[in-house]
Amino acid sequence: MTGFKRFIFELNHGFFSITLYPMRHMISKFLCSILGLLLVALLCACAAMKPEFAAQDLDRWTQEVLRRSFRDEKAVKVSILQQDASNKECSTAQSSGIELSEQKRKEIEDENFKTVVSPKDGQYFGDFKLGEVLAQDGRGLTWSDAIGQPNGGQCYNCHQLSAKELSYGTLGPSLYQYGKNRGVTDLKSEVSKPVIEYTWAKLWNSKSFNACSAMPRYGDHGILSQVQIKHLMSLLLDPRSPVNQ
Amino acid sequence: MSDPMRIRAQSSAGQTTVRVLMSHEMETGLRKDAAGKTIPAWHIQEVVASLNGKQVFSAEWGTAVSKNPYLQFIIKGGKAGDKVSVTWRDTKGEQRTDEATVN
Amino acid sequence: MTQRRDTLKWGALLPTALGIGALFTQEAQAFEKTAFEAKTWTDALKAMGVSSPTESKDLVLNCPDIAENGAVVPIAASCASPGVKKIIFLVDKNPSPLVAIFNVSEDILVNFSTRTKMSQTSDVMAVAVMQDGRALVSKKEIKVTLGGCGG
Amino acid sequence: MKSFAIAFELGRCLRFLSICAYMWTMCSFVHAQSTADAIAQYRAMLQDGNPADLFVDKGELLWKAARGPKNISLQACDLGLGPGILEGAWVQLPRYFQDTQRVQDLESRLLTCMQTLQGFDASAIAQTPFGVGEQINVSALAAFVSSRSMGQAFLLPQSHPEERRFYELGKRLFFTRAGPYDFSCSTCHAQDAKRIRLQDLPNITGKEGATAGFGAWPAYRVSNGQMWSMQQRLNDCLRQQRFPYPLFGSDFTIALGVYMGVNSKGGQSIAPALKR
Repeated sequence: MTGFKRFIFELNHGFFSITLYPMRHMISKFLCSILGLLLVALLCACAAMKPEFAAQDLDRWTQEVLRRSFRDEKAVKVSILQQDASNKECSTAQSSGIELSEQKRKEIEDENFKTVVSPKDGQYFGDFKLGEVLAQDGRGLTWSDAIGQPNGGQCYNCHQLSAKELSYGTLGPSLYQYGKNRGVTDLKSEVSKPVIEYTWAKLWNSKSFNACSAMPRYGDHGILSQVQIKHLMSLLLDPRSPVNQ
Repeated sequence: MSDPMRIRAQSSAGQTTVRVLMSHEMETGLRKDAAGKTIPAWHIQEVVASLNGKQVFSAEWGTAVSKNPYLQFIIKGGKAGDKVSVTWRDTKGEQRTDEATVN
Repeated sequence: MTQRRDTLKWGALLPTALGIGALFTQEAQAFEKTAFEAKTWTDALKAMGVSSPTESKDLVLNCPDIAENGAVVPIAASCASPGVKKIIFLVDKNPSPLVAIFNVSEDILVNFSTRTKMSQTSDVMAVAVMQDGRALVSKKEIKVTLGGCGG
Repeated sequence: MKSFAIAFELGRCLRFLSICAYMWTMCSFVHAQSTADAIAQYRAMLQDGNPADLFVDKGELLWKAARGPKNISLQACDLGLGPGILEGAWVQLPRYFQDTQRVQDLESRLLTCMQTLQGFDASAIAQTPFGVGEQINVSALAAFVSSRSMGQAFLLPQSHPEERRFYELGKRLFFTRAGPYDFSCSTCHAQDAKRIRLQDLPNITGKEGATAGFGAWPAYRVSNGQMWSMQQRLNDCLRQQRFPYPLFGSDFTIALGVYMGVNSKGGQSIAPALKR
């Protein structure tokens, strides 16, 4: 080995011997800290998976808050905050963002469909003009309503119905030409029967077809009488109704 | 005792725009209270305004001017530092004057 | 901000500082009681000695096409032609159509804004009464919509 | 040849029909658009001269006035940023207060100050109906306090566990369906671009909607000419939701306030605003 080569070797070797040890140390330290970080990350992930408050606790506290935050006023009692199974399931599904299973939805819908009562006299229709009045009327069942006064249908709050009413809501689908679009030209015809029965059931208990429907259960919850629902049936389906013009 | 008015008076290009908000019920005499009794009419009937003490504006109002009335008019002239005062009187004979500085 | 403080300060001082009673004597006698109580807009104008106003483009009525709420409907009128004595606002279908009378002086422009109540969709009118006795009118329909949940 | 002619005629007819349908859709679209424009024009014309300003002035006088059994002003009231600090206090409420050991919103905090500083009976005021007695003053004070944060970004604290717990409770309560109509807050306020009648409904589950819905109150209501605090806004929401009567400053209303306020994070406060 020439002096020069030796020098280079020494240099290299020296370099390694000087640097390798701390490097080894550094690598192990590095690995340690990576492991540490992973551990922390894992803990964090665990913490993220395990929320600060347990779901059962939050559910219990929510019920407590509901119980102590309200009082009776006129006809509106605190007891109406008791949820039935479908309201409970739908509330939880929405707040957690976890959708109801197909099976659960079906169960809720079937339960609700069982409540549908067909008209006593077999007659599904009333007066579409009175139906329009009901559709416009948003009153009923608040603590500021007079007790015993008939409730409105509040349809225009959420749906478009007759073309000339510009002030309609959009939370529900447009019902403009509801009967016409479904091919109803004669209310007495056999062909119209399935649409008529579906519409009656939907008005009676909207959750029969959509477990978490936003629409009130007008018949089942006693919001509207059979006579009132018949007027709404005419408004929706009668070919002479402003809805079908 | 009535609540103060809010008067804003801004001058630009030789004109002073005066915007006034007044605190008043402006009862129409057509409404009923919870017991079903008619609430008697009670509204601002007259409004006058002055620039540096000289009357420049007057108006007569009925029951159809909205509750907590809004009024805007434009004075010819007027400059920063001038005083605009507005006075209203209602059907009960109550009156109120407030003043603002033009800016 | 400073404006408001001024208003507050002066508001508290002024009613006592000025002899306000004198301000209104003239107007109080002139108050158009019959006109404000009239049930049609033509009767209201008649009570003020104004008849058959002619439509004019010089008189500009500025108001929205639709009022989201009839309790507060912005209305404004301005007129470029000289010789205007009064500007009168009316709402055709209100129980009492006369809303307000604005007297024009040499110190102000013919340019007024206020807000009116409307019981239903109706024509709204601004009438300009001229020094020479003529009257101009500008009309516009404002649709009043039903708002809220109706509850 | 004949069948071709029929097909041709049919094609023309269909084309004609589709043009008709297109024009019809365009027509109704233009119609809806012009209604929306007209409403926007109406709102713009009301922007200058919000009567809420009358209540801001009144609230300022009340804040500074020596009142109550102790004849003292509210100027030492701590709204979360220290005694007497108003600027920015509103955009951080509701928050946890050490002295009361409660999460409080603006109105319930004002009641605390009225009781501890001025000697008023807070529970008596809480039981007073809106628009009566000291409740009128509470809404004017709320208008004043909120005006001192106008244009500032919402930044509700979430450092105290109670603040985080109230957020979670508020979220659950927001989605709680009950009552004769099965309504929850979310029935109307959990989707974008929906309306009741002609009223736009803010989607309170997101920043933009939460800011528009939560960040505008206290507000002057055009329809009845009243100044409403958030407590009164929620009271009327719950009335129309067909819920029972919420107690003033109840945990339900405050938890909802935390949920809406935290969702508004970064949005600008426009309170006290002008509302329908």
